[in-house]
Amino acid sequence: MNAALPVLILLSSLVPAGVTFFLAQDSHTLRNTLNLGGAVVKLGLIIWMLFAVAGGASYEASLPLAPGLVMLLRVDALALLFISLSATLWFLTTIYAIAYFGTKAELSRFFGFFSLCVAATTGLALSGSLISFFIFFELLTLSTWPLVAHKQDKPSLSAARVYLAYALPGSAALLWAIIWLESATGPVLFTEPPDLSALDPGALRGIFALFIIGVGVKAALVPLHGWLPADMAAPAPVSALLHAVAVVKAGAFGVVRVIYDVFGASNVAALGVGEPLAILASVTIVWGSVRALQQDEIKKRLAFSTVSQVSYIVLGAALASPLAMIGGLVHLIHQGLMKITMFFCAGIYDERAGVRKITELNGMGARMPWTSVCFSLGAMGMIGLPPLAGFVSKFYLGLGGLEAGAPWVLGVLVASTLLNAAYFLPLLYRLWFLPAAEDARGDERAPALVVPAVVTATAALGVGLLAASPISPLGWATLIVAREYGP
Amino acid sequence: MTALVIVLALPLAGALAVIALPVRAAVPVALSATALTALSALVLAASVWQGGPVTLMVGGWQPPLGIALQADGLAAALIVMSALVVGAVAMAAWFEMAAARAGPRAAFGFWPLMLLLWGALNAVYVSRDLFNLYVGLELLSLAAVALVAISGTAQALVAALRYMIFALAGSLLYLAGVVLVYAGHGTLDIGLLSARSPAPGDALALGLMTAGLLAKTALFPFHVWLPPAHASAPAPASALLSALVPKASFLILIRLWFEAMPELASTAALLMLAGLGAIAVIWGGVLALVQSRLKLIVAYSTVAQLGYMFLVFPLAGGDGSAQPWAAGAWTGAMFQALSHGLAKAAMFLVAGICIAAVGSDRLGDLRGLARALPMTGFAFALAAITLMGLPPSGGFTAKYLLMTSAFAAGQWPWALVLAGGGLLAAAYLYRPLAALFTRDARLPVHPVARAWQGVPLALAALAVLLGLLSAAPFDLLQIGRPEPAVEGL
Amino acid sequence: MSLTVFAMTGASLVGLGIYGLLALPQLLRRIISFNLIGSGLFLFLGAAGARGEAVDAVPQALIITGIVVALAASALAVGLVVALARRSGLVVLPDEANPR
Amino acid sequence: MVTDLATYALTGLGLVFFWAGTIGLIRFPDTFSRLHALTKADNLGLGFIALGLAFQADGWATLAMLALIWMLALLAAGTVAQLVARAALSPPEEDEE
Amino acid sequence: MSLALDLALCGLILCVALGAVVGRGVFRSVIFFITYGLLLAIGWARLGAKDVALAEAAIGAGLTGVLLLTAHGRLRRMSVERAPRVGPNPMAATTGIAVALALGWAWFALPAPTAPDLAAALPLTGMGNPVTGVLLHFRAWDTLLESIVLLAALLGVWMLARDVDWHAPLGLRYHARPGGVLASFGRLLPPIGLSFGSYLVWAGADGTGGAFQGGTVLAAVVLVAMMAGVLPPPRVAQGGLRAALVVGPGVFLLSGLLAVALGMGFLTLPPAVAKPATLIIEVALTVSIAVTLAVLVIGPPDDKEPVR
Repeated sequence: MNAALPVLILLSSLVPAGVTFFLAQDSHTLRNTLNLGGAVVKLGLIIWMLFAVAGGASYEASLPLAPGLVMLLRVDALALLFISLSATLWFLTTIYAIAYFGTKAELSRFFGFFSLCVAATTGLALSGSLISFFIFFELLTLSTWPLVAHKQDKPSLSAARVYLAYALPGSAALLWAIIWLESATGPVLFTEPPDLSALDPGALRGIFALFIIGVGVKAALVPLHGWLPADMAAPAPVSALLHAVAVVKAGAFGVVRVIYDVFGASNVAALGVGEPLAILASVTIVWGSVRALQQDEIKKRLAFSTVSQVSYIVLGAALASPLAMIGGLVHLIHQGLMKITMFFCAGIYDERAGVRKITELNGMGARMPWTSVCFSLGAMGMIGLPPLAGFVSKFYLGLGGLEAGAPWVLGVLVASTLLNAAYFLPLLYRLWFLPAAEDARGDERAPALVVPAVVTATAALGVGLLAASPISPLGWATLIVAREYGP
Repeated sequence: MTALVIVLALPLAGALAVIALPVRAAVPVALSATALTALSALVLAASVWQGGPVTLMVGGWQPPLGIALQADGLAAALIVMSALVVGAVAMAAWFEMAAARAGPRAAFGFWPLMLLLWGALNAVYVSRDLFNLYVGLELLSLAAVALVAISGTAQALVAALRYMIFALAGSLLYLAGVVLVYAGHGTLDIGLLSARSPAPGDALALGLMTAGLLAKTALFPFHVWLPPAHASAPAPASALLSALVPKASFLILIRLWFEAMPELASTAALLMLAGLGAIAVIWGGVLALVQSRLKLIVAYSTVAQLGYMFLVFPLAGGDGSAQPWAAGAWTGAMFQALSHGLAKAAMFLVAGICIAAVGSDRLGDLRGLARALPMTGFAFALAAITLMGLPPSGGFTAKYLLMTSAFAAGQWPWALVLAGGGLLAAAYLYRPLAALFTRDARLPVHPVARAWQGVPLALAALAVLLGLLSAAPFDLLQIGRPEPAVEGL
Repeated sequence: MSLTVFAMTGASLVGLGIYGLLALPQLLRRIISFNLIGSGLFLFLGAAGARGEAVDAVPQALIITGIVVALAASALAVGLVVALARRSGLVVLPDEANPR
Repeated sequence: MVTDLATYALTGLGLVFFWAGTIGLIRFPDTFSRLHALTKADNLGLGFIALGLAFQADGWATLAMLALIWMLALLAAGTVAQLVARAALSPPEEDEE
Repeated sequence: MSLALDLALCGLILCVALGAVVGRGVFRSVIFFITYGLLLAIGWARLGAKDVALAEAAIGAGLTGVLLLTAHGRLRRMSVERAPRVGPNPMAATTGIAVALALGWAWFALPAPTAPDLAAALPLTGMGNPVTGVLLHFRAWDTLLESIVLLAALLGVWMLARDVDWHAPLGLRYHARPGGVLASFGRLLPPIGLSFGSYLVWAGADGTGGAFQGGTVLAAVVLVAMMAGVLPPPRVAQGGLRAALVVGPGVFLLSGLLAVALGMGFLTLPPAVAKPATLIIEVALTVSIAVTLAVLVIGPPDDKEPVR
């Protein structure tokens, strides 16, 4: 039982965070090497752990704070799935951010909070008990606030305030639910779901609702999604990291944990709370897509698309069937890859061509071919065209829906696919088929920006094409569902 | 044992030396006395950690005649916290209360008053004799009023006067209780009182003493004197006043209600105390929302944060003390006392630095200060996290323990107060945070020494560390508790 | 019996002092009321101490300590009142200057 | 027995003087005449009472103490009377409140 | 017979106290307060607590009275706005009556007196007077803290000075006519007062008296000397003054620490050396108390006439 590895993984982003805070503004090389080094070390550790876990080893590290308050880091397949996603994407986003910012001001503070945020995400993924999940969940909120408010101007500060205004009440609800549950069942560990016999079904439903509100804020479920579009005022790497990897996925991951490790799929079905959650997720999917249609800014449209896409995962988790679960989990990875690609491209358009509005995208394909190809791949993946990643997850979600006896899920999927097409195809049409305006400029002479986008685009493509192989996210997700939460 | 004597005697001796010695020797003597006492505080905590409560019969006389002093886990934890806060305040005062900046009078008066306040605090933490607590409280109040009056402005004098009136009224009510206890039982020692059969006048005595101590702890109806007093005192002084002084009278309340006369704790009285605490949390928070000066926001936040500690009474007091969750609630309240002390002192020192940098602590003038003073901004953020009770800070551990006990005891409204209070704290602390972090700085910023900025940062980091490494303080607090913690919740 | 008389006097002095403290805005009078409450309490304690056959010495020591502490507090309070009067020309707390 | 009689007589006489002094204090029109009444009558009254008590004294120490008390009272009364008179010469302020 | 005397005395005390609270002028209520203090001293004598009677007369009536008188004098000269006339306040009256009744009820509900017996422990302290025994031996920690409370109050009063006056002599300028009555009184009284005060301190060990009562008498003498212009008012910067302030608590504290160094408990005085050690402590305390009380009553450093 090697306790060092999870702590090492956590430290690999905590240490760079701690050191970077105190670096002077102009020591760029030291800061960049520190952060990139941390990312590489984390990736290496995770890959090494992948092989070890495949070989049957298990890792656990615990730090007792007070009786009943134990910080537990435990590696299970679900945790591995999420930290591998966050590690790879963090590595790429760091490269992208270094290029994106160049020598702008306040970078030490940015990269400090940047790695702190990823440390929180890793801790959240690795946490083995409900209370350590909550502690990292809170740390994530605190470390993302300065990132959103990085530019320190009026819009980004108000965006940060809106973010806190949603996040803090959410975390209060989450804490309330945790304590309400733990006061009856004692400390909840994810190793074995607690016996919920001590609480009556009404209380349990209340607790479940509070849990969903708590994590739902970050998973951007409909009534609680207001902060996501507002956060577009943040710089591109932040919105990329926030919406593809850290915050939003943490929320979805939380929903999965709550449903499968705290309550257990059978209890969720027994309590009959799975159905309303699925409906809520579906409403979010449709509502997100409709709102995305009405946006004229690229990043706003992507934000609303994220709101709807994350609810696929929630939908997958809510439908108490293994296939839906696989669809949800695999979408966690796919959506991460596709969405980060599109945010990278949006950032490149903004940085290199000064383009923010969709109307200004005319003829961009000719001038910035690489970015536009990646953007199109991402968009088509989102729509769910067959060979790409999006299709795989939607396919499994549909099967899961049928298996769970909820045929209306198919309707939702079809509707959302059409809506996705409706709000992404015009962009592609403008990119490739409309002539560019005369004064349009734009070049791709920043390889450090374009390469990460290309890498994530090819990964999104590869994940879709090679879905059948065991090491692909799909294979992995089926392994998780089979081993952890068997039908 | 000698560590306890040094902790009690050295601050007083230091104060006397500082008064007697020529002015230029004052600061070095004061700083060395502070360092030595802080060291012996740690040694005391270590000896309490290993050998259990340290008792000392002053002059060798047994309690009914003599005065017994006892440093149990709670007293040791509070002594260490006070040592850390006073140490930090001393370092900050080395910059802020220097004669060049604060004038010869304030520079002469601050150091002895700080040391006297510290001596009185340590005396009150460990004393087991009710009248000795009265004299300790009086010394504490006089030193505190003098520290408020040091800044010399008109509203400081008014604040000091109002503080004086409340403190005197509180002391006299407490004295009335002590008189009744002595008349009834012939002894003033807490240990002996708990052993004796209750006399009819005890309820009245406890009521009078509690009323007096509530006035000195500035709980809700009696809180009017605290914000102006803590806002108009110089920043290091208000750090001492807010972080430490109310804790002493709160500790006496705990000694009375949990050790001296536990059987008198009727549920109605306990609920009333916690009810006042709950109102204080809401009232302090709402008023802090509407203030426009940083020091007033932080002062009203003290009124609110003190309210949390009173939630311990219904959860762990009276017949509830035998319940399994009583230990969690009791320790949670003490964690709140410790983490609030550290965080509040850090916040007031940050306010002091802001005033030194831009000359005023109005929120409008503080805009964009974090760009010029990044460490100060970060210190304020860390302290704010502790006061909001967000993990991983000590405030969170306190809130967690109290909420879990509230749920286990089935009294969930107190958990509602804790959760709502946390959000309210987030609301009123967000305004200064946002002001510090905006970009458009209006006023020219005078340079502030980095070492000075480091002091609040260290304190705030300690408050957060208290949350991360909360296992050790948790066990220290259990030593010498009337009913040692039942393992687990 | 005479001890009861002194005790009752002490109690009524405390009551009188509390009336003075709450009702009188003039600060010097408030300080006088504080001293009245203090000495009333000590009279009560003294009478209680004298109930036994030998006069109990401990209350006397407490009372002497109390008197000295009361003097110290009164001195600081008086100093504050004079300083406030010199600074702002008020002999009452500002918010009580015009009784509502 | 005769000592008790002497004590009663002398203290009674002392009381009469005190009574006279008080009447003077109340009845006399201005400050100066009142000062006369107070210093003269009361000090004499105190002297007689001290004398009366001297008979009860059980040793030289108490006698010396009584004499010291009376002498100090005289000294204080004389000085204070002078000061009050001098203060009364300057224009009287209105009696506030 | 003595009951009638007690009743009369208590009635007088209550009337004078009532006068002090509801009397028309502030000067009038201060004078009533002083007479109240003296009557209370007689009351203490009636209760058999001679030490307390002395303390009440010296500190309660004497010094507090002087404090209030000087303060009232300065307020009158400062042309301060008059305090608003306030009618009877029913809420305050009910609170006062309630507390008084509660204490009264508590008196009758008191169980049998259980005073701790000093007889066994007193001889160990070498003190004849039990009160001094309690003050300086059994509750030595209280007395030490109390002497430091005086010092804290003094520091507080000094902090009320204006920055510009900080280096000026303490208190107002008293200008007694050189050959006048007050000047001669100021020269005549000190020798008597000094001897009486030191006698009080010396007698405290076995009879009535003690450091606090003696110290207060000496303080009064110092005050009279300063008011008579015989003794120039000191300045904060004078080392002698500050040393005198600190010597009392300092010696007391050091003796306590010395006892720890010698292996005994904190503030322990071994019976063999108890009497002389107590005397040394008492003398040091008296010096400090006398200087502290005198300087406390004089007030903070003050240069010019109060200008507003």
